[in-house]
Amino acid sequence: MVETLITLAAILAGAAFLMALYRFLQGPSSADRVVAFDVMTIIGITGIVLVAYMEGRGIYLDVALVYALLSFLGVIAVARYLERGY
Amino acid sequence: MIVQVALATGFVLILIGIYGALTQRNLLRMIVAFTVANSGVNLVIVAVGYLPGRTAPILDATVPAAEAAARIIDPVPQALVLTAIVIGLGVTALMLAFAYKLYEKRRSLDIARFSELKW
Amino acid sequence: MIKRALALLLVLALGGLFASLMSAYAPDPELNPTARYYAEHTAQDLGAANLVTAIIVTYRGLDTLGEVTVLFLTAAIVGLVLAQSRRRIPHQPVPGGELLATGTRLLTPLILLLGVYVFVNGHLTPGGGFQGGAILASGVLLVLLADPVKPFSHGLISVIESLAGTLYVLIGLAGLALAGGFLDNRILPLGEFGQLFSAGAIPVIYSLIGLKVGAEFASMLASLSETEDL
Amino acid sequence: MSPILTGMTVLLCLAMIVAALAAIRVKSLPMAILAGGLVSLILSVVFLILAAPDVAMTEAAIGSGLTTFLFFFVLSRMRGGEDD
Repeated sequence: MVETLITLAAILAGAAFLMALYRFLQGPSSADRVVAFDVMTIIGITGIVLVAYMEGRGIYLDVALVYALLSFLGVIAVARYLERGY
Repeated sequence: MIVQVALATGFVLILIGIYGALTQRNLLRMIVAFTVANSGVNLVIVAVGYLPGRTAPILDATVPAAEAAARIIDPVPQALVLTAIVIGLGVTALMLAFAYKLYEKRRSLDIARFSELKW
Repeated sequence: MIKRALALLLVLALGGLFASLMSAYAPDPELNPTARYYAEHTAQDLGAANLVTAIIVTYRGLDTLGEVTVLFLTAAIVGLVLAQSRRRIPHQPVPGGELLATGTRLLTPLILLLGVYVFVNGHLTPGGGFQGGAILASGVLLVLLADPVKPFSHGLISVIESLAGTLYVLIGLAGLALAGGFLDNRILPLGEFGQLFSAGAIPVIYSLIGLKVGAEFASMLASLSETEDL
Repeated sequence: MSPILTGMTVLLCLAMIVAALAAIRVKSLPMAILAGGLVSLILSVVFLILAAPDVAMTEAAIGSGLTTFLFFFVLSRMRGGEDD
């Protein structure tokens, strides 16, 4: 049961990742690409948690913590650049 | 299988980075290409240290110290890459500072305008 | 055009080299002797659970000292190169919005706390001085993003940086005097394996490295952000 | 569980190559820098799959955050002249 759920989660995350990647490459405006970047960050956290579960190592979750707390900074950097903030 | 895929990707990243750094004309774009090549080198070194079916070199309840030698991967490439990434950020900062000074001098980032050392 | 063709030729030649390297590669079935030594001896010799930390701080401690020195030199050169620009157009950034200011006030202490957690637990969990230092610098960066005109205390940064560096070298010399050699971690008791206060001097040394790396990155960011518009 | 890991590796590696190509091909310079940040971001998940959590954490903290920032700091000082 759990195996099926994990497989399903991995497939869904992969599909979402591909869609976000398409938007990143195609996105007509800068805002589209920045939001696609942020979405891929969130899916990356999902990927880290999945890897931690499949390898059976709880300590991998520390990486997800760092990822989650720092990756939103990139989006703020681009947003501040676009509004001439620094 | 994972190792081969990662190794091939690392090599392709190095090639893309070198091609970009050689063909771009804008200094900042060359620096971006350098960081891509840097990432490729790091990926190759980590992939060489990976042994299939083993786990990370951190001992805890799931990997007791007694059976460590049979269950962990090589920690030395990881230590190397860890420091290489940090130094890579320092190198990038240095390159960006020089690009800023060059722009201040010439008002341009086009590499063709900097011809003093051309032969 | 000929330049592009030459670059393509070089890339193709390198690609052929890499392909021959790839085709001959097969992962080892066993650890090599060096890695086997580290795997078998780290737990009882040094008491560190994270072998990568043990290698960076103790087995290859001198390299790490050199690397931190390289980072210090980089920060100093960046500051030196950027310090001499004349003030032509004073840089006037748009201040950040209410949401960003409030969020920064809420999140900066949490980011700094995470950084300290990462480098204090470097011998038990993934992470350590370099990662923790980068996280501390990210916290500084968030403050810079939210309020770019806030005056930045270079004095505090350089005091932290020099103090951490001096203490690092002094602990290394204490290892020379009291234990087996330079940067030996057994000047403090090894403690119980897997606890926070264990692995001798490794947590202390890695915390100092974390403070030093964080201060160096922060000074790099500050000197880049204090440049003028061109 | 191994087929899922292998599939994830292949997907992430292909995405990384696509992002690297975008980083050297895309027209606007800020988007090229962002694509370079995307390479680092995906790379850190690949490092975790290769059982290197320390390296993955370093890459997540430095590659995706600080490097992108440094580029944008410099870029914001050169408005108007960056595209020649």
